[in-house]
This record gives sequence, C-alpha cells and structure tokens, in this order.
Amino acid sequence: MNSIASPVTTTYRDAMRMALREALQRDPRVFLMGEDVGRYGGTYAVSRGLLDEFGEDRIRDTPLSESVFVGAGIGAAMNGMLPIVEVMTCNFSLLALDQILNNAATLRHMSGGQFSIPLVIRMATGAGRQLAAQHSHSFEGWYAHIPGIKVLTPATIEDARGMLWTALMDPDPVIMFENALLYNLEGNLAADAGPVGIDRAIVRRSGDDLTLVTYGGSLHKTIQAAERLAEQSISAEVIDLRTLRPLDMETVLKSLAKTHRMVIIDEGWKSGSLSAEIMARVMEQAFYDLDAPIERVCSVEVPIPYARHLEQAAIPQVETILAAALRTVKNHV
Amino acid sequence: MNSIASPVTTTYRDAMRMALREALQRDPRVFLMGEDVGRYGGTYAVSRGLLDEFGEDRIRDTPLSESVFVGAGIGAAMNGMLPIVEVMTCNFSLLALDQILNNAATLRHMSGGQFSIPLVIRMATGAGRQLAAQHSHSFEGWYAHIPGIKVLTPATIEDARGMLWTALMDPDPVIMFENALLYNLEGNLAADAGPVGIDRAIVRRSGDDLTLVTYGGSLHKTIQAAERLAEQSISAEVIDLRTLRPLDMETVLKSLAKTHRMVIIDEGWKSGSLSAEIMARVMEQAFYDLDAPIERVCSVEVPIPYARHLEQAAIPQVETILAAALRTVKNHV
Amino acid sequence: MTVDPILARTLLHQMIRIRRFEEKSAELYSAGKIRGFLHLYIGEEAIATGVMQSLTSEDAVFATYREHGHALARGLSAGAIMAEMYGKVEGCSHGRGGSMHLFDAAAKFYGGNAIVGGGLPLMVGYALAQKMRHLSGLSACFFGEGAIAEGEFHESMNLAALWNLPALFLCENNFYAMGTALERSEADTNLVEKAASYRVSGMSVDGMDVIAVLEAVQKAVEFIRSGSGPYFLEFRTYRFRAHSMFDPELYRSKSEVENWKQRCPIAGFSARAISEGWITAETVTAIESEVASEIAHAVEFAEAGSLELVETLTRDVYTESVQKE
Amino acid sequence: MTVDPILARTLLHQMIRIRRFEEKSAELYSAGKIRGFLHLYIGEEAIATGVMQSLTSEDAVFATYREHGHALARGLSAGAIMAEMYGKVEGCSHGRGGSMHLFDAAAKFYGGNAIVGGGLPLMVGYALAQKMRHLSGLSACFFGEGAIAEGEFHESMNLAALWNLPALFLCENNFYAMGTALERSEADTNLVEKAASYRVSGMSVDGMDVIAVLEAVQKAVEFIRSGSGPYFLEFRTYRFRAHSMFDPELYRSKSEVENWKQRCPIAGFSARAISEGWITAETVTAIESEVASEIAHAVEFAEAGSLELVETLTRDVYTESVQKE
Ligand SMILES: Cc1ncc(C[n+]2csc(CCOP(=O)(O)OP(=O)(O)O)c2C)c(N)n1
Ligand SMILES: Cc1ncc(C[n+]2csc(CCOP(=O)(O)OP(=O)(O)O)c2C)c(N)n1
Ligand SMILES: [Mg+2]
Ligand SMILES: [Mg+2]
Repeated sequence: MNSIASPVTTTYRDAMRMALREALQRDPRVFLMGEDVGRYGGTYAVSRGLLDEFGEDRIRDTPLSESVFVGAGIGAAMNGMLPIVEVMTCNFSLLALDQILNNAATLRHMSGGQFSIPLVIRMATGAGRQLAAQHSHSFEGWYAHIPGIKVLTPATIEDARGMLWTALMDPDPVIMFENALLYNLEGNLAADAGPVGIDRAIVRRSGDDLTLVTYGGSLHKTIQAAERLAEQSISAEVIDLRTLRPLDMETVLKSLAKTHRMVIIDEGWKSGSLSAEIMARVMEQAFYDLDAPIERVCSVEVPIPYARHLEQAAIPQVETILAAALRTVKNHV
Repeated sequence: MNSIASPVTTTYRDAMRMALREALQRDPRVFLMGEDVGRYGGTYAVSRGLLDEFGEDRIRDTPLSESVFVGAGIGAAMNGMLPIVEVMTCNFSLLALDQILNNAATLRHMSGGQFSIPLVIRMATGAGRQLAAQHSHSFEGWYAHIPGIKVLTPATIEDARGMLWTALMDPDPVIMFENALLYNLEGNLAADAGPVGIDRAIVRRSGDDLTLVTYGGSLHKTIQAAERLAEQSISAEVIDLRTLRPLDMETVLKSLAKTHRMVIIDEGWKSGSLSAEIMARVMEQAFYDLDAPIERVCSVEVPIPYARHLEQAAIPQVETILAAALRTVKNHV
Repeated sequence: MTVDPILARTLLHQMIRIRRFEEKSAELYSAGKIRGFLHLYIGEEAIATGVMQSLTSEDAVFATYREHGHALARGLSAGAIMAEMYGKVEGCSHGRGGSMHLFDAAAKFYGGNAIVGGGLPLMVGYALAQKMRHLSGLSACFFGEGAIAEGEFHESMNLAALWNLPALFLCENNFYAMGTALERSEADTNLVEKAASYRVSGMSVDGMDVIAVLEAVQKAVEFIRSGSGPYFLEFRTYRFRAHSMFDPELYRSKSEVENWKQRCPIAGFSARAISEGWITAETVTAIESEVASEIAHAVEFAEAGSLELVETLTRDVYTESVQKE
Repeated sequence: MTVDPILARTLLHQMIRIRRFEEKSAELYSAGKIRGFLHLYIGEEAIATGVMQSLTSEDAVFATYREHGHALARGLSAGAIMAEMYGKVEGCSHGRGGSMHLFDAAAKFYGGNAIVGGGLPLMVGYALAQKMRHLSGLSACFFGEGAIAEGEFHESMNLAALWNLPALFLCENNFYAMGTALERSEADTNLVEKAASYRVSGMSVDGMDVIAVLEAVQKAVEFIRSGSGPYFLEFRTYRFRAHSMFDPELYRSKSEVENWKQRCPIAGFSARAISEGWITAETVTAIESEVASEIAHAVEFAEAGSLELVETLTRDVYTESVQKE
C-alpha cells in the first residue's frame, strides 16, 4: 500500500473498497464472490472497479443461488482459500442460513477441531430507505445467537477500512453487517489506516451520567442524542460495540460502573434482540451497579412499512433515544 | 369425537395424533403435509395411521424440499385451506426460514391487512438424544423474535392434545415446537379433553420463595428441581410459558411480585436466548420487585456434541437448575 | 391472421397505459415523490398485457418486485398503485408495501414479492388448494430468468409437476438479473429444456409480441384447465431501462439496448395493427390522450391521499390488532 | 473381461469389511453402546468400495449421514470410527460427531453431513478452490436420491457446471428417502436426464456391481481430470435394512426387499470372482477371518477409549479456545 502524508477524506463505501483491494493485493488466497459484485460493480458500488483490477477469477459474479455460493465459500475456506462472500443484503441471507449455521458454525466443533473456516461473509443490513418489509431487516443481533461465528458491525470509516483484513486472518467464520445507510458516510481517514482489532468495543464519546450502548447504523443517531443531552448538561458515554459476537462486556461494564445508568440502542426488533442479551448480562454480572433499570430503544415489532412516516416511527430515532435517556437519568432505585 | 367416562392414560405422541385426527375430522379444509407424514407414519410416529384414515389427498408426503412445502402451506392457507405443515425437525427449518419470515410473517402487514395465513407449522425440537450438532437445535426461542408469527411449545399431554385446534383457528401463522423427548411422556388425559387456550402461561406448581420460568422439554426437569427444592423447604413456583410469542408477562410478573426471585430455564443457547428477553422485560416492567438478580439456565454455547456426557453437560439439568435456584434464594439485594 | 379490432385496441391501450405509467413513475421518483426501490417494466409491456388478457378473474396471479405492469393489466387502478408508491392509505396496500408490494385480494393479485423466487412456493400452494377445492381457476406466477438459479424454482417446479397442479410458470427472460447475464447465471440457457427436466411442458415465446404472448398463454391455460398439470412459458424480452433507479448499467452496451429498443412491443404492435387495418392512427392518438388523463388523475389521487396515523403502526402484524381497532 | 486377483481380493475385502462393521454396529446399538441415529450401509457396499478404489488421496470426499462405508473405504480405521460412535476421544471426530459426523482431515474425508444435501455446496466450493489453486485432485460428494428434490442440489449442479468445476456428484439411488419412494419425490425419475438439464454429463450405474461402479468412476474421473467439468453418477442400489434404527418399514414390501437381497453385492461378486477364477473360496474365508479380527479389535479399541473431560466442552467452537489449552 502507498502511504500518503495527511489524512484523506473518504466515504465508508470507499473505505470498504480499499479494504477489499488491500486484501486482494495482499494475499492470493483472497477472492470475492457474490451476486453482482463484478460487472454491476456491487449493488452498493462497493466493489466497483475490482473486476477490472483483479479479473474474473478473483471477482466472481454468482447466479442468484444464496445457499450454494455461501456454502461454496465454506468449502473453499476449508481448502486453502480466504473467500469473501458478499450476500447482497441480510434480507436474502435466510436462504443461506442452513449453510451458515449447520456448516460454517459447526464444522470445526463437530469434527473435533480438524477444520478451520477462514471465511468472511459481508452483507448490507438495516432499514431507513423505504424498502419495506422484505428488504429492511436488521439481523445482526439475531445472528449473534449462533456459537461458532463472529459478528461484526463496522460503524465508522476506520472500521470499514480496518475490520476486513482482521476478519480474514481469523481462522473462524466472520459475518460483517454493513448498514446500507452508512455507505455514503463521509469523513477523514488516516492516510496509513489499516487493519483494526475486532475484539473490543470502543468508547466513542465519554461521559459520566449514563451509558448509551449501540453499534452500526445507530451509532450516529446515538452520538447526536448524546450531543443533545450535553445541551441539557447530561453527560452521556457512547459505546460502539463493534463486535456483537463475542460481546465485549468488559468495556460495557466498566462504563456502567462509572455511570450506573444505561440505554441500549438496537435496530433489531425488540423481543429477543441483542439489547435483551446485554440487559441480561448486566443483570448477571453487575446488577448492583445499576441505579435505574436499563432502557432500550429498538425497532417496533412490525414488518417495516414502506411509508416514510411509518418506517421512521418503527426504527430508533434521536428523539426516542433522547426520551429514553432522560427517563433513565431521572429514574432512581 | 366420542367421549368416554374416565380419564385415559396416553402419551404425548398419541395426544398429538388425537389432535391431528380431530382437526382432520372436524374441518375439510384441514390437511397435513410434510416429509414422511404418510407412508412412513411420521418420523416420530405421530401421524401413523392417518394416511389410511384420511387418504393421500389430505395426508401428503412431500419431497425433501422444505422451502417449497412450507411456502406451499402459506399459499394454500391464503386460498381457503387450513394446512398443517410438518417440518420434521426444527433443524431443517432453516431451509424454509425465508418463506416463514419473509412471507408467512409479513404478508398480512405488507398487504395492508388483506390476507390471513391460518397456517400451522409443526416441528420437533431439542437436544438430549445424542443426535449431535446438526440435529439438536432448540430454535423456539430464536423464532420468537419474529413479529407476525406465534410460537407455541406444548409441554404437557393436555397441551399436545389441545393446542393444535386453537392454533388452526387462529388466522395468523403459528409454529408449534414439540420437544422430541416428550413424545414418549405418559400421563392421564381427561376423556373429554379438547382444545385449550394458547394465550396464557400457566403456573404448573405454586410456591412462594422463587419463580422458575420455563417451557417445553425443560418443564419436567424444572418440576423435578422444584420438588428437590421442597425437600430443602424452599417453595418454588413453576411457570410453563406455553407460548413464547406473544409472551404472557402478566403471569410471570404476578408470580415475581410474590416471590421476588426468578430463575429461567431455557434450552436455547444462552446469548440472545428467550431467557434474555424475559430478564429484559422484568427489568423494564418490574425491576423493583427483584430481591436478587435473575439467573438463567440455558444451553452452553457450543454446537451440541454427540458424546453423552458432553451433551448432558451442554443442556439444562435438574442439578444445574437446583444450583441456580439455591444461589438466587441466598442472594440479597 | 387477423385480430379483432376491439381486442387490438384493448391490447394497445393496456401496453401504452403501462408504458406511460412507468414513465411517470420514473419522473416522480426523480422528484422524490416515490421512494425505495423502483423497478420499471418499460420494454416488457407485451407480457403482462398478453398474459392477463388470457387469464380470467378465477385465476390467481403472483408477481415480482417489477410488477406495476402486472398489477395494471390485472385491473388494479393506476390511482391505487400510484397512491401506494406515495405511501398513502388509499394505496392498494395502504402504503405499507410500496412499489415492490402491490396487492389486491379482490383481483386475486397476490403481489409483489421482493425476494427473488419467493412467490413461487406460494403460487404452488395456492394451486394445490385450487385442486383440493376442485376449483377451476389456475395459479400463475411471474418471475425473472434470474430466479431460475434459486433452489425455490427447482423445488416449486418439481412439486407442481409431481402433484399435477394447475400452476402456470411465467418466466420473463429479459436476459439480465441486475448486471448478470443469463449465460453467467445458467449452465444451460435453454429454459424450456430445463422445464422439461421436471416433466413440465413449456414453450418459448417472443415476449415483444403481444399476440404471440396472448396465444401462448391461451394454449397454456387450456393445457392446465384440461388437468394436464403445470405449464412453463418463457417470454424473451428486454428491459429498456436500468434495473432500478440506482443502476449505472455498466454491464451491457448501449448498442445492445438500442437494438432491442427497435423491437419495442408498443411501436411494433401499433404499426402492425394500423397496417393490418385493425386500428387507425387516430385510435392511437385517442388511446394516448385517454391514458394521459388516467395517469394525471392517478397522480392527483395519490397527491390528495392521506397518510396513515402513526398510531396504527403495529396494525396488521396480527389479526387481533385489527379487530381491536 | 478379467479382474486382477489382487484387485478382486481388495474389493471383496472392503465390501465384507463394511458389511461386518455395520452388522456389529447394529448389534452394539441394540446393546446401547452406540446411541443417536444410526444409518446402516448394508446392501450398498459396492458403491463406496468401487468409488474409493478409483479416487486418489489427492481427491476430497464429502459424504452423508449414512457414511460408515464411505469412511471405511476411504481408509479411516474401523477403530477410529467405532470409537467415534462410542463417543470416545479416540474417535475420528473425538467423540463430538458420532455416527453422522465422521471426519478425517488427513484422509481428505470431509464428513459426515446430517442435513440432506448439506454437503453439496461445500463440495462445490472445495472444487472451486482446487481449480483456483490449480490442483489436480477432484472434489466428490455422496448424496441420496432424496437430496435431489432439495434446492441445494439444483444450485450446486448449476454452479459446478457454470464454472466448469472438478466436481463429482455421486448419487446413491436406493429408491427411498426414509419412507418416500423416488416416484413420490421426483416428477422425473430419470436422474441422468436431470443432470443433463444442467449440462452435466452423467451415467447410471448398477450400484450392486462393484466392477461396474469402479469402471464408471474411472471414466468420470478421467472426464473431470481432463478439465471437462463436473460429472454425475447415479448408482442404483438398495438398503437392505431400515432407514435408521427407529424405522418400522411400513412403506415397502418384504418381497421387494427380498428381491433386492438376491442381488447382494457381496454374494454376487464373490460368486463371480470364484467362478471366474480371480479368487478362491479359501480367499473368502481368509477375508472373513481377517475382517472378524479387525472388527473385534475396533470394538476393543472403542471400549478401551476414554471420554473427553467435561471441562473441554466448549473447545473447538472457536479456534482461540483451542490455542488457550
Ligand atoms: C433472494 C434474492 N436475492 C437477491 C435479490 C436482489 N435482486 C433483486 S432483483 C434481482 C435480479 C433479478 O433478476 P431477474 O429474476 O432476472 O428479474 P428482472 O429483475 O430481470 O426482472 C436481484 C439479484 C433479491 N431480491 N432476492
Ligand atoms: C434437510 C433435511 N431434511 C430432512 C432430513 C431428515 N432425513 C434424514 S435422512 C432422510 C432421507 C434421505 O434420503 P436419501 O437422500 O435418499 O438418502 P438415503 O437415506 O436413502 O441414503 C431424511 C428425510 C434431513 N436430515 N435433512
Ligand atoms: Mg431478468
Ligand atoms: Mg435414498
């Protein structure tokens, strides 16, 4: 990689493309496969240009056959390759879930440790673009239930740039959920930005009065909410989980030990969401640190409607985060 | 139905078969379809004899094509039938999950309420028979995340007998998870036993010192644990959730208001399990009722191993329930 | 051969109606009135038009996310569809579905499915119920040639054939699935042969010729109604526009598109109908003006529509919630 | 035709070894030593035997849940398999997998998959990697005829053909999937024709004749190694026993089973080999006694094996946990 002096302005999309290019350049075992990653340039234009640069062998357009191309990624990973499989969006990943859960997540264990599956599956996730019930799922928290896989949710340009290589070097299957609303996110990236760790949550904003825990697409809304809270002299700490499985509870609990109050923001449907798991772990591991019950801001339990006002009402918003935060701060044990 | 005078001794399997027969006799719109429900007699012998009684048209052996036969159940339900679709075990249901989640659970909403899907999907669930990683899943809690479907877990002979008809009369899709270890369960059934409600949890054993919340296959272990606790003069209330979606929190919270302590027993993998959701709801709705943090006894986060001692160590046991209960009772806020 | 003038006018009217509707939709999308994904049917109008002409109100129709044309030809009003894309309560799915999820129970129009191949199992199940209920209507499903690679296609074709169901498979082969050409998707691009491997009879049809479509569907319908089992139709067609509003069309050449545009189903049929004397040039002008006014009204209707109350958000997730209201 | 005596002995030995191993497994299952599901290969021994004889150690093998025979023929020791079914750490999957999940990385034996059709995508991906790495070994997957109805079969065949992969599809057609006869599962029961619809070459083979199997596989292997793409083999066979230990076999007649038993691959080949003079009757006796002692040792080995410590329960869920130990 060429290193330039000053930070560059870029987008989440371009950062992700840089990560793909780096991986493809760095290791001949890496290849990218999925629907329309080549000639079309990627549904979200993430892989545009890669076919020209790396050729058909390494940038593979697949038929619309989610189960076999995800399964083929597993098989190729078992045979010396480092595949990056793009499932266009998580909405279609259910068609490949048997391969993910019954093969990718179990082969190592059920063979007594004989096989590694150094596979990375990327998929877009999230609502907010009026794509309606079948195209607006946020499955990352749900996938985090599955032992044997790791679940990443890059929320920043740095993580879009840096998580992929680390994930590829991981001998176990990793799924990256990229919130589609983030692709246009602009920001600075250090000229020499490279791989980042995937095992720790990060405090994105520090504060003392309450902890806001979130990840992915909701991070930016949560930071906005924190800024609004600051206007009311409430100091909110914002934690970006980054990796939903395994969860870095240490970072979460350290913050809670300071603030004693917590709100979780999670785009999954509320019941059985990741937020519930975090609440359960806090109850198990730090019950006596709580000065108030944890609140959560999740998606309403409805197939996401098309109409904008209904869709927006169905997913977490700065206002709803704010309201939950204020309730939590006012609440006392 | 013929009614006889005194209660009959029967099994969970036979009770389920009675329920199927009743439904088939009662309404010509009812039919059963799935892998080996006919000539084989059902993998767990639940449907044995039904092909002879009701014929090929209504007892339909399907090819091994989970996605289409579940989807066909949805389509038939949209067209005036009351299909009972048997997915042999929940382990194979991932292959049909797109149809369940993106069609069955969403069609009513995304059409603006134009369609009902009076479909019942039955599947066996659970570990404990040394069937290893791909055949030992407990997905009921995971499915309970999905808005638009209902999730039932009959744990008793009465519920095996009674839930099906009620589920069929429900205009929305219902999934019944039958723990395969229960099929041989023997017990009494009132001679005139019939349909039962599916909207309430039930207190299966009353007690004052702590609440044990569970469902399905773990109910019987939990009751045993409660009996062992009684020997130590600890009075445990046992709640059988019966329906995992929607959750009847009223019954759960009423018990908690009395006992102030709770242990949840759930065969799903711990992270992101139903138990987490119950803990989260208690935190939201009854935080101040808690005299101690809730504990949960779940499956260990591992693809279920074949070897018996490892498998048994991976799933909830009377001993682990007991230990959690004792810790909870001794704990103080 | 000769075509009844009334039929000729009907077909042309329907095709023009779809074309103008789609053009207006594109315009409204650019204006930000319509959001989400928008997949236009421009170039493929002969198929929906010919198919619906040969089906009856007893038959059920399942469609894709590129289904405005199917919905219009099936008899949904332009206003109800436009209002749907405006997210209004007057929309055919009350604004819950949007462009990809048009539904109309009364018209037996079962949507609107945004999962490639996702409607096929539903259609098969619907056909099963028709058979079990001894009803004469058939069950039809549109899908793109891209859907053929999905496991659902395979399972659906096999089950329909195995159980001899009144199922009509309507493959709109526009040669691309987003940017993926058919030959990069299917090892065997002969789709009728593929159908035959399930013992499903089939035929390949010029999807740019509305009469050819109409006649092929009539044959298929007769076949199915005689109890002979499912039927597969491949319509060879082309989408003149991008896949959706986000597609830079890097994957095909301008000249390829231009060549296909020469085969425009509307221009072709209208020229032929005039030269054969089935209609006059004035008829075309009249149709255009009828359609223009219909579409203007549709837009007005959509604009004037109302938004659902946010309080109803969770309605229709379960039936109970409806009843409570 | 003539068969080399050493080869004849090898084949017969392998088939008898599988048969006796399975008989012992059934016995041990009844005795409660083996648990879970147990799917016996009795009647189908010629297939695994003939296939493995024609593959090399460069090739990779993916199998089903009825895979004891595949594993044995591939060279896994009877002891390691038996110990696996005993749940012992000495088992080929350290007791984690059991009967349905036999694995051996060194033997390129990729298991053991209990999801019908679940191994096919893996095999295709493995073949893709072979091609990308310019390695000569092929990738082969066994599956039952029941798996053909699954979407995974369709998607896997198409991708293997489309990408011209060194993939060998080995269909063990024993005419039943549990209790479902092939004609109740497939609209078209001609499986080689089905393969052709993906442009995959194929052949139907008498799966009760080990020589026919061996020769067919040799042809398929040559075809694949020459770079001509995937190959499909249908082996017509029969399972003499129930589907699993729980199956009451209500779905087929005793006489049908008896008829097929007349075609026992072992009895047939041994009679032929003796009459052709490839081996003598004494050879058979010798094989039987070798096998008896091998299996006795396997059982001893399994009995003497140890159980993994419960503390290691979560090992091998992730790689890290291994390294920590
Ligand atoms: C299961 C699934 N995979 C991928 C997509 C994304 N997608 C939407 S349309 C489309 C192309 C479908 O092509 P085709 O079936 O030929 O229909 P066409 O758009 O050409 O009418 C794709 C890949 C999807 N909606 N569903
Ligand atoms: C996806 C899936 N569906 C159902 C099952 C249950 N099941 C196990 S074996 C079997 C029959 C398979 O038949 P076939 O493929 O012909 O193989 P055979 O057992 O005859 O060797 C079935 C239905 C399964 N394991 N996986
Ligand atoms: Mg297409
Ligand atoms: Mg079979």
